[in-house]
Amino acid sequence: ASAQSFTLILDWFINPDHAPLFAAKYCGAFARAGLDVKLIAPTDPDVPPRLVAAGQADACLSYQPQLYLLVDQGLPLRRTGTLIDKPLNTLTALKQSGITKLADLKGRKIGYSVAGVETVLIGTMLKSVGLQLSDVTLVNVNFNLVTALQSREVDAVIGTFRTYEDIQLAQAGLEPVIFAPEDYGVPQADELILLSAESKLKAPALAGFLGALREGVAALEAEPEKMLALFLKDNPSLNDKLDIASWHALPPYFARDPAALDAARYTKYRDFMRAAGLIKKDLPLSAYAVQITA
Amino acid sequence: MPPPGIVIEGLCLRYAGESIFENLSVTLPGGRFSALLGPSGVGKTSLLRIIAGLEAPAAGRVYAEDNAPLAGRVAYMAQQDLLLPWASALNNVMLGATLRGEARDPQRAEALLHRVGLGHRLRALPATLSGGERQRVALARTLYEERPVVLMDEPFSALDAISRARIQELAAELLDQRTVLLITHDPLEACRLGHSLWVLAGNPATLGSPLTVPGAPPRAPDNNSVLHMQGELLRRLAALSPA
Amino acid sequence: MPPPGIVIEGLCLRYAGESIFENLSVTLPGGRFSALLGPSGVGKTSLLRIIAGLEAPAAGRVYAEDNAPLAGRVAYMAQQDLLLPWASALNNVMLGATLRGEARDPQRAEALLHRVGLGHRLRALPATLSGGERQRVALARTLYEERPVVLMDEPFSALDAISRARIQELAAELLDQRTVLLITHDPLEACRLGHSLWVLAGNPATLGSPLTVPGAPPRAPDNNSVLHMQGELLRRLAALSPA
Amino acid sequence: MIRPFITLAGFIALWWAMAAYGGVPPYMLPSPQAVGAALWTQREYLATNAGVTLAEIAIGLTGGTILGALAALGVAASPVLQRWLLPVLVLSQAIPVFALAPLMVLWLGFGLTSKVAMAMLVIFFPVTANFLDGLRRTEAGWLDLARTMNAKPLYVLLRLRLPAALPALGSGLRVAAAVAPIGAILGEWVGASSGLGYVMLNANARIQPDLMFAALVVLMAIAIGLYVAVDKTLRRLLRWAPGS
Amino acid sequence: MIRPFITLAGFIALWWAMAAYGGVPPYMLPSPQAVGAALWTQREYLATNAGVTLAEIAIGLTGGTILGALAALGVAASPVLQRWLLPVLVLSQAIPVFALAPLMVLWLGFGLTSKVAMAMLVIFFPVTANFLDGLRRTEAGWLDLARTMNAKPLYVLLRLRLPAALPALGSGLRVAAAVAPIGAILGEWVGASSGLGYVMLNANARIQPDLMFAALVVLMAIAIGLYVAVDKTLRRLLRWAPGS
Ligand SMILES: Nc1ncnc2c1ncn2[C@@H]1O[C@H](COP(=O)(O)OP(=O)(O)OP(=O)(O)O)[C@@H](O)[C@H]1O
Ligand SMILES: Nc1ncnc2c1ncn2[C@@H]1O[C@H](COP(=O)(O)OP(=O)(O)OP(=O)(O)O)[C@@H](O)[C@H]1O
Ligand SMILES: [Mg+2]
Ligand SMILES: [Mg+2]
Repeated sequence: ASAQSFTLILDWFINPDHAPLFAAKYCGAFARAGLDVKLIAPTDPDVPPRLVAAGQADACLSYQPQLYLLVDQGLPLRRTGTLIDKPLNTLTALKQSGITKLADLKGRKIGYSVAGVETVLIGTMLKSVGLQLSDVTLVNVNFNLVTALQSREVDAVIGTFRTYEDIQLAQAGLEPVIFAPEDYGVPQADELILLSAESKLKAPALAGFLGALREGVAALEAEPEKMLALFLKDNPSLNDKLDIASWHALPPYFARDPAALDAARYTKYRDFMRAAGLIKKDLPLSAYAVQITA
Repeated sequence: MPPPGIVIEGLCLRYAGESIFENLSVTLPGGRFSALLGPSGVGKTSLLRIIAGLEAPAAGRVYAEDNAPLAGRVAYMAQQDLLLPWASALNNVMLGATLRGEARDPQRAEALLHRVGLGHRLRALPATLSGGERQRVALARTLYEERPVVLMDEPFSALDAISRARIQELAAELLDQRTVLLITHDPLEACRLGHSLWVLAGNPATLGSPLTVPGAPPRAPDNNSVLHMQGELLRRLAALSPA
Repeated sequence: MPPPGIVIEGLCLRYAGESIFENLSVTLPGGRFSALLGPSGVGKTSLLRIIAGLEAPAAGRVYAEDNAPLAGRVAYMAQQDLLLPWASALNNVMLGATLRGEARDPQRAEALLHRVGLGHRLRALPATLSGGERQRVALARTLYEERPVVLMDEPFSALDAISRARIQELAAELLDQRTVLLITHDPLEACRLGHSLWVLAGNPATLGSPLTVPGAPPRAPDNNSVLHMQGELLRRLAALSPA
Repeated sequence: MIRPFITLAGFIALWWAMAAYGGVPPYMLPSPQAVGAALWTQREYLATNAGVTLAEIAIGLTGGTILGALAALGVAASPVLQRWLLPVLVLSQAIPVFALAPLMVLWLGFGLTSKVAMAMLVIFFPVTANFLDGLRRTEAGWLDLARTMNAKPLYVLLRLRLPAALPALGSGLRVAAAVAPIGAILGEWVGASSGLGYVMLNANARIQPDLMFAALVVLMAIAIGLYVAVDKTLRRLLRWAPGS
Repeated sequence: MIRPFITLAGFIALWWAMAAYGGVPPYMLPSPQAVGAALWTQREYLATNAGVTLAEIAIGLTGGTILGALAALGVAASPVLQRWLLPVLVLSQAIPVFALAPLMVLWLGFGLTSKVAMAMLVIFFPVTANFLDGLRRTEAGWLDLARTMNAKPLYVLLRLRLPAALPALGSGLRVAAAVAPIGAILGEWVGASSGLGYVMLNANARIQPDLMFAALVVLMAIAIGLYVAVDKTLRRLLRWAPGS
């Protein structure tokens, strides 16, 4: 029988975060599962979930905080898998601007890319060191976090990844000062998760996909250099110092078992979102996250 | 249906409060040449445009003696040539057929251009024609329409004396038996072509009683009655225009 | 510097390979009226434009008898009125001053418009003027320039006989002692205004020897020499134009 | 006077039908009711941000028009300038906003200036291109006349070619008026903390489609209002030109 | 023939000076050398993606022009259409791409269609607006003449008003040609895996300024080429109009 097509919309451009997906392809796991997987990169991370909800794709990558907003608004979506099960997001400043601890941000400018939850994250983090949101100036710098920081237009940015921008800043000879949200009162969250439409939860393709993805993670762990070589061959524009460094920094963050659901973590984060007023409903776990079993 | 006479009844025209003519009434005889003369700015073009249905009078009306609507039976040659700059002389002549979506008759158009002395410039764009040549293309365009009623606003003003005489004869031949109203500043032209001559003058303008010229147009320029009428016409014009 | 004569030497003009005139040579006398007649399409306008420096001849040259450059000493009135649609009659008359960045003289412009019979339409936009009125504004604009050399292309063609006579007198008065070249289709006009009359005819066109009219313009229309010359001119024109 | 309301009603009906029966889920196209509710409950928030965007549009449109008109005049005045400036003007239209945004912020900061600059960049080109076309299309007879009058090029440009090109400038202004709102939104792209574009980005990220469309409705109202105002003004000013 | 190269050299010199001495850090404005190197090493990658964008531009420009011309003709032909279509056309210009992109993908999928649709949306409006202005500005005398000739409105539109409006359509086309590249880039916004816009967004997101500027250089070359081609063609076709 010919392979069944499975369309996955990524969260963003192809980057080393997606390594397990490529590894699953290279080790033949997708083919073994009878899947012809198509990866589509969007330019706007907010669009993929809507397209999945509307049935335009089988699954997409998104972020855990986003999941609550989506489901709260009534989008028929569920978290079905996890690609990266640790937070990558950081609040980053430069040592050059004289910031060594979070409290130093008082009276400073913080840049962010609009994603919906930044103000709450920053507010929570500031509160843990006795500051308030009104003690800082927030500037939307859109997709130019690093540039804004480098050019000193802002003193800190939120939304940088410890496996990417923070490495980049170091490579540029700067000294990033990194504050992880989970160290400052924000609950642990999965960074990169897999969403599917409610109506497609029972599709065998999805279970097959998750199984193959698990093989991909294992293959990546077994032969990181071989996978990297294949990845760079497929994506020659990623063949640079930064992406290779990122590739090597990422493995500890990938979920070993993509299907596994940490119910307590999801419930705790829901409470956080609810308390912050970001969602209006007391969503039960089953309304937004499921564990798919093959 | 023979070319109808045109009845003008109680026509008033005002621009920005100023009265051009008031209560103008006259009947242009069907199948004949009427020539209209009068000082510059008196309202000749305006009258022609009202008859052509291009301008609405403040009061009064214009209709055909046979009571059928005038629209569609009138060919109009304006004071400007109004040639389309992108179209050849030939295509400009056939404009009416083009705009009605009818089959065009290039043979007839060519023949007309030949008759007005432009047989060698059929494909010329208007920008490459002289003033008089442009006017002759516009005339050919008007004649191509073959309408029973023909309104012409100074149609020969850009022509030299010799071409003018020749084209007058052409017009008299091709427009024979039509109802023609011809605005002209040339008394000789009026006398050569017109069955009846009207002088529009005054403020507001009024039409005097018509002069009638005996004989069939085109009359020879040295024809006795033409010379006599020309003198009479000049006297009238001189008397009517303000000192 | 008195108005210079204009020397035309070996002028050739060709459009798209067709020759309009070849090796045309003539001297227009300084301080005098020259009238140029000829059949439509013969090349009168082209000649005027070459003299005005608006067109480059294929060969030959045009220069002032005093050897100073002609540019800047010529006023040119084209066959079209070329009024600016957004400017009032008054502003159109003063266009030259405006475009040279000079101080404008509304009094003089107003006086000129009065003289051409448009004193009551000073602020009118061109679109609201009749054909003859527009031509008179263009004439006023030409006269406003006060140049020693004046080139006019059928300047009175849209005027009725009476206004025309009056404006001819005005032109004769205001352009006295200037070097004037006037294209006209009206033999009477040529004879009333011209010191020398030229006929351009033929293919390629040539200039015959000039007719000289005695007496100072404007001559009375019934002046004996005017009538005589008019007859002679008509004969020449008729003889020169193709059958 | 009643026609716009009929159009509006028809438009809303169509929208409603599409939302209700067109198979378009509410998170992509919320119902008119939901958007209406958002318009009402968030009216102050929307009004404040609309004010910011309006200011950007106003300054951007004014600045863009002035700049565009000056550029066209400059290019028309001098063949040298034309050779150097025109390619740069054309190029400026091909630069995507995300390529320019960082430079804008570097040079102009995150304040109003960078937004207005981006808006102007979008607005000025239609103005320049149309006006320039108009300036080049001056009736040849007029230019001949000007030549015999010994006219100075500067005055020919300002008193003859410029007024003759006003209808063409008008066309450019109409296009500019229509793209001005998107110009301001693009301006907010470089990083803003207020304005309708910011509201939309934010609502989009927070999955609040009703708020996003409410902001869109406000933006469109601004767009239509602007277009109508510009159109009316131009018709009034250019009454001498045919068809106005 | 040599002038464009002087312009180009001047441009590069200016860029180089700005990058070297202008205090603009390389992560915002890489040096010409770096961009040149990227152009060379990534030439295949750039060429492939430029091909995709070129196809989008070509289809978008053709489609946008046809659509814009038809819209203008429709609006000009029928006052009823004008009342209904014109506001919609104006509104279409005020919709930011991120509001429209999801709907486009929903309706047209991820393929070429949705990209071309977005590109057309950007391109068609200048065409429509300018052409419409031209169609409305027909010499009154010609329309009078047509009336006395008993002309059919359709033929008046097609054989009189349309040719008379071609210079105005030309202005619109020039603007369209200049915005077409950005139209294609916006089209790629709806989700692409190839095209210069994708390359740029990608390089931008991954902070590879030299690659981003290399793609930008290619895009600009396309833009200038397109503009010059359109301009030359229009001048040839509209020789009867003054100033062409
Ligand atoms: N650009 C051009 N290309 C080709 N032929 C042209 C061009 N301009 C003028 N001609 C031709 O040159 C000839 C002379 O034109 P010109 O305008 O000088 O005539 P004219 O004597 O002024 O005629 P009229 O009395 O009708 O105004 C005409 O036959 C005209 O068709
Ligand atoms: N739109 C308008 N607004 C105001 N006045 C106008 C308008 N159109 C024409 N007029 C005036 O009406 C009068 C009559 O104009 P019309 O064109 O009918 O004159 P005419 O007799 O044809 O003159 P000519 O022999 O000079 O062509 C003129 O005085 C003119 O200025
Ligand atoms: Mg008249
Ligand atoms: Mg002539």
